[in-house]
Amino acid sequence: MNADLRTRVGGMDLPNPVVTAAGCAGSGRELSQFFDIASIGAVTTKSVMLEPHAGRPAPRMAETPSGMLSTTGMQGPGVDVFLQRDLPWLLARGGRAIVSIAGAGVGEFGELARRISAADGVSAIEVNLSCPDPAAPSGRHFADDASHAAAVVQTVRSHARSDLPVLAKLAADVPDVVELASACVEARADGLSMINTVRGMAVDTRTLRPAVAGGMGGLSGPAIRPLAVGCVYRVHEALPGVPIIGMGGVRTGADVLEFMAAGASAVAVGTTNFSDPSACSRVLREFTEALEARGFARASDVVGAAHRQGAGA
Amino acid sequence: MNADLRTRVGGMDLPNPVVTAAGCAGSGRELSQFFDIASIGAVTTKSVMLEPHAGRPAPRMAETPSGMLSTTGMQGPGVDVFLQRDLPWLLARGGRAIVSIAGAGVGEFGELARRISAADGVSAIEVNLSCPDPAAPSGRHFADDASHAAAVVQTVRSHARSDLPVLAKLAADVPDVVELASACVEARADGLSMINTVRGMAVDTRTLRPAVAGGMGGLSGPAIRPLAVGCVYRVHEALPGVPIIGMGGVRTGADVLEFMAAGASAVAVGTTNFSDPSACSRVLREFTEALEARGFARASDVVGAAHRQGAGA
Amino acid sequence: MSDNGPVQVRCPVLNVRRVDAYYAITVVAPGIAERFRSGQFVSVAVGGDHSSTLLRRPFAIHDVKPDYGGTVEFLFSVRGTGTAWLSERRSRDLLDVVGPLGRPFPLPREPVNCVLVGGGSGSAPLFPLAQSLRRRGCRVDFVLGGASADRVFSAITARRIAETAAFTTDDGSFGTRGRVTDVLGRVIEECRSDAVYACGPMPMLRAVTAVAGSHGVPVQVAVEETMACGTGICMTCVIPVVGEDGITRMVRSCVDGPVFRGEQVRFDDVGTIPFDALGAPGWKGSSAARAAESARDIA
Amino acid sequence: MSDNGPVQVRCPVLNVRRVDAYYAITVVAPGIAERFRSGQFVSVAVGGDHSSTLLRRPFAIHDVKPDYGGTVEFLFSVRGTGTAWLSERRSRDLLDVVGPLGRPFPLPREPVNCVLVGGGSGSAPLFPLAQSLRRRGCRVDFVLGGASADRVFSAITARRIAETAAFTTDDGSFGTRGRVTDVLGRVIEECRSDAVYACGPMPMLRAVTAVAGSHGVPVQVAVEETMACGTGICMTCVIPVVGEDGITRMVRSCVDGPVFRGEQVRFDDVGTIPFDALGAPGWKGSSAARAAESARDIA
Ligand SMILES: Cc1cc2nc3c(=O)[nH]c(=O)nc-3n(C[C@H](O)[C@H](O)[C@H](O)COP(=O)(O)OP(=O)(O)OC[C@H]3O[C@@H](n4cnc5c(N)ncnc54)[C@H](O)[C@@H]3O)c2cc1C
Ligand SMILES: Cc1cc2nc3c(=O)[nH]c(=O)nc-3n(C[C@H](O)[C@H](O)[C@H](O)COP(=O)(O)OP(=O)(O)OC[C@H]3O[C@@H](n4cnc5c(N)ncnc54)[C@H](O)[C@@H]3O)c2cc1C
Ligand SMILES: Cc1cc2nc3c(=O)[nH]c(=O)nc-3n(C[C@H](O)[C@H](O)[C@H](O)COP(=O)(O)O)c2cc1C
Ligand SMILES: Cc1cc2nc3c(=O)[nH]c(=O)nc-3n(C[C@H](O)[C@H](O)[C@H](O)COP(=O)(O)O)c2cc1C
Ligand code: FES
Ligand code: FES
Repeated sequence: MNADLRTRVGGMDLPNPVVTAAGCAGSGRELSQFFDIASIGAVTTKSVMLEPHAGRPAPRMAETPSGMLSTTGMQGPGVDVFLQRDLPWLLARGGRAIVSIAGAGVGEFGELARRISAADGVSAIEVNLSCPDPAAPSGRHFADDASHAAAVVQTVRSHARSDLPVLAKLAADVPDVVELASACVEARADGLSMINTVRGMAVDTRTLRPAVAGGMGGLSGPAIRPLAVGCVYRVHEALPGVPIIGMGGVRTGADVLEFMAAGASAVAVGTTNFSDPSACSRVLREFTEALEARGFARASDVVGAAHRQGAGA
Repeated sequence: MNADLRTRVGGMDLPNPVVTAAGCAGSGRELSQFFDIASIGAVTTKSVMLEPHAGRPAPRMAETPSGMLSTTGMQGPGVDVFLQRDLPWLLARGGRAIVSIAGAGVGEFGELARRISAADGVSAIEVNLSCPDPAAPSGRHFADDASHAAAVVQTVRSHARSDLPVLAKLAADVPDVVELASACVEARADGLSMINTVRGMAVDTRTLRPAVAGGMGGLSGPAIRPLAVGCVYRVHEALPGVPIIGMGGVRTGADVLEFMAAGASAVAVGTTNFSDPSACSRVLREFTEALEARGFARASDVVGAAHRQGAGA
Repeated sequence: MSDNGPVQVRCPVLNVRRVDAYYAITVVAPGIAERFRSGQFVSVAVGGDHSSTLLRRPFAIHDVKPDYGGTVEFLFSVRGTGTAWLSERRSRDLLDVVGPLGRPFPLPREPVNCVLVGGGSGSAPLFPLAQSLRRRGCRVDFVLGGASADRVFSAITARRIAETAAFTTDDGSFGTRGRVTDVLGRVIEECRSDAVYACGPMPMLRAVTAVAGSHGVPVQVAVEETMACGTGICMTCVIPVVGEDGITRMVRSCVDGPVFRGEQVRFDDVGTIPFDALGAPGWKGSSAARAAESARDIA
Repeated sequence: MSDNGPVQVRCPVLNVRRVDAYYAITVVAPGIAERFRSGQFVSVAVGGDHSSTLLRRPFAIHDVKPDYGGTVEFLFSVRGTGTAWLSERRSRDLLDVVGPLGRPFPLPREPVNCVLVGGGSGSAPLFPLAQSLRRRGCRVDFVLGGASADRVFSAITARRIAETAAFTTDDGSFGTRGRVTDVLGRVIEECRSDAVYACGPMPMLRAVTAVAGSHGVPVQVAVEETMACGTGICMTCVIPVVGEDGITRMVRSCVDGPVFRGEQVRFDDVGTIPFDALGAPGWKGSSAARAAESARDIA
């Protein structure tokens, strides 16, 4: 039996639910050395800013149990280079592009949405709400305040081409992820991506100094999967009609199944791309096998399965 | 060289910084089959409630990458049995007891503090703020609202014997852990314990049902260590004078060093007691060796080391 | 620290044998062997020091021998990550093992007739039990079941040490097609059994308890609940059990069990908190009951 | 997918040798061997499928041979969890290896005199480089250093394949007591070196670059930054490097390196974002510079 793998996220049709997570696959070029980038659902590109950004000082990463801490600080060449170099490369290979954007302020988000909308062939815009919020105390992100996050989403929505789906990328370490999700949906997000990295820290026990420069970093990898699945589950329960791209520690096809059962319509592979450059194609294969072994005719039949048969929350 | 291992937490003097985490060592009786319970800094007892509680339905646990999800729901025999059976056992063996309390409401916390204060030989009270808050929407804990948490701490402080240190046990998945910590200190907590388990979920990919009954569980183990170290670091930075018991995924002596460098004065072993029943004594030995290998004369010299030499946050 | 409690040891693997669909590992662990009584189990750390798999795996002790100061054997089938890892161990590898854990099977004082009922890997603890019973002059009969022939543990040994041995498989590939309870009533009758001992999955234990009950024979069951610690500190392995005093408590299957009197396990309520369990939501024990409770707990 | 890019292979270990304080592992990996050019590295998954240790470990390729279709050897000393695990591998175990990764050493067109400077494990990539250079008729001299005698990698091979080989150790247990840069100037003079190649820790590369500079000799350095991916997607391995156009960029040492021209690496600013780096806080490139940037990036 050949399962139908197609999925739909906020008006975006994907051939299958396996996508890459923003910042964990560049724009697909490097990973395309290991598998056909057009074969997966989509590539979510690294969050692009208006201007070039040099990012944070090194050391930028530390390994932690079943995870890693990182702090790259949105290093990138800026939207011009992205639109001239990276996006055309990806589209020319037949890849689908979810373009992640990161603004230094609400206004920049609008400008980015406008610029991305002017380009052809983009599948969706993903709004990275884990960016420093200039209107909040230092260290806070837009996502930390549902109303600030909603303002960003609203701005993006109003500047983006009306047929371009806008996804809001949520974080788990916020006061209330369901409230954040609801605020973004009210601001007319077409879908939600969750979760971003979780703020954490490690101390290098050789030097007794913080292991990544600046102290705090973002935790990713399988360690955070239960947090991510919990967020997807709770948000899907509260907003069952809103499509979700689930992510956080996906390593195998079974993990894709787990996220979809919790309520995701598509699932992103992030940190695992670092440790296993052909992960996306492997995960897609494993997922397909797992789906068929369980007798599902359609991937979409799994979405939200963990909520059925009367599960409480 | 023999390092001086003594440490002081909110007026409580401990022979060394290795303690057990609440709910992860019973009252010391079971673990005492594997090591001398008086040899470690203290035993934090399982959170005791006023009445007997049967806890949550099974399945109560699931393994996750470098962690576990659990949901025991404060099962226990109630404070009477605790005071008549468990506490005397521990004290008779020369153990130091940090008694964790969990109230069904603010009033119960006060009553528990009064009852514990009437017992002899207790070293400190730890206030478990990750209990369902009856004054908040379902699923929320006292810790989710700094003012509710502070009210609990204040009540405990005013009902507890004045010479008995009161520690507030904080969670990481709250709107702002520094704000929560400050509120508890203002409510006259003598010290802070952090972190409790982090809310998360897993789906059993065989059944596609939530892996623990009720869906959400508490994530513990090495997976959450970066979250815990981050909380300790940030709270110590904001409130350098407030003693902290750090915990979350401690597995080795090096992990104790990590927490102390981040700002903890003592460090608790939780989930690792499940996988390694002699962990506390091993961790204490490894920590002592690591301390001496680095030439520290006193354990207390490590406290906050990661903040010195100009580390940012 | 204590002389009859469990110990934690890093012990060398003596050998790993493959038998049908399961594996038998023997480790050198004198401290565990000398303390062992049948029905007890070990818990084994899996995956090595840097494994993402934190929790120990519990296995019933299948055999202890005096060789090398004392060896302990357990049987298992590969189920997930932990058992897959264990199946790859080789002689001389070290395993971190804690044991013996749990309450053993109570043994009859008189030389009575006992039928031992095992499902799948649940057969494992019945073999040392059979030997203890026979040493006391008891008659031992076996009823072992499994999904298929290769899932019936130690059938040959069962035939050797028991008076009779009946086998069932779900697919009929060995013995009678069906479940252990399809033949248990007959065995109890034919062997004039005075007691039943059973180990296996919860639904089997429930059915065995029902059959034993209908024949008026007492039954001891050993449960296989998921366990995070195995030592009694995590409270994740609880099941509802009725005490001598008629009060239902959520008890730890690792230290208060794994062996229980079948009639006392509230099989229908496993996976729930029965409304009348001590401390259940809304539960209000009489002050007398509560006084009894604390007296009992202290005793 | 691509013919000269890296490949990911599960390859059998041919052998693991112990040499002084380090290990040499040879794997059968034709796809990597055939693509390899000196200076490139492999990244190796450690700890097995259920390890809590997610990230690959990068190792310079020390040797490739045509045996078994193509073998690849790398050397390492045990440093932490990953290398400890690797040191326990045995023949026939499978390793998940990605490679060859990174920009190779550029080779001179003319048969010039080259001095190859290695510190500790940084010596490893210099051996295949030496062979390539000699095939082009270059003279090769070695300067190898380490903390102690057993930390100087492959001293004997160095003696065999080079015109001269000088050694330094911090503790004086082998060769000259001191650092490679204490002898490098003399070697450059005596051997009339035209080019320096260096690999090792950042402070050493900085000192080597300074010595080479003071002798007016160009230097290629291979850096060993911590790397999460090794393939260019994570942006955790960046160092500040000055481009041909005079603009400093934070470049990825895994794909834009690990080999750089020494003079272009801003050693003093490693671990920082220099204020004049492209995109640094407050940085405002002229619109001309930015136009150049996008043109360059597209090219
Ligand atoms: C007291 C006791 C005695 C047991 N004796 C035996 C025995 O003699 N032979 C044997 O083959 N098996 C026995 N089991 C079951 C055995 O523990 C599981 O097969 C084993 O834990 C599976 O581990 P895994 O990593 O391969 O499976 P996974 O599914 O990867 O394990 C995930 C988690 O679930 C738990 N788990 C999975 N299956 C079971 C199960 N059936 N029972 C309890 N926990 C489970 C694991 O311990 C682990 O925590 C016993 C269980 C208990 C509680
Ligand atoms: C391009 C390149 C080539 C290298 N070639 C060699 C070689 O040929 N031989 C050799 O012995 N070593 C080499 N190294 C260093 C080698 O990668 C580390 O020794 C190894 O990663 C340590 O892993 P561990 O798990 O034992 O240490 P841990 O300290 O447990 O590792 C923790 C983390 O830090 C990273 N890390 C630790 N030390 C280093 C280091 N010195 N450089 C980079 N990352 C590090 C690890 O990769 C891992 O992500 C090279 C490094 C790079 C970047
Ligand atoms: C090195 C690194 C860089 C990242 N960059 C971005 C980014 O630019 N934009 C974004 O929205 N998320 C970014 N993320 C977060 C991931 O997209 C993803 O949400 C998170 O890592 C959880 O998934 P994982 O555990 O599979 O990695 C980054 C994560 C890592 C580890
Ligand atoms: C099974 C279990 C039960 C727990 N019970 C309590 C409790 O009763 N009171 C409490 O304050 N914390 C409780 N905790 C939280 C631990 O004390 C600790 O804060 C947390 O598990 C993080 O530490 P760890 O990763 O070392 O386990 C419990 C944790 C677990 C896993
Ligand atoms: S398994 Fe922990 S109490 Fe039973
Ligand atoms: S290591 Fe990931 S970009 Fe270089």
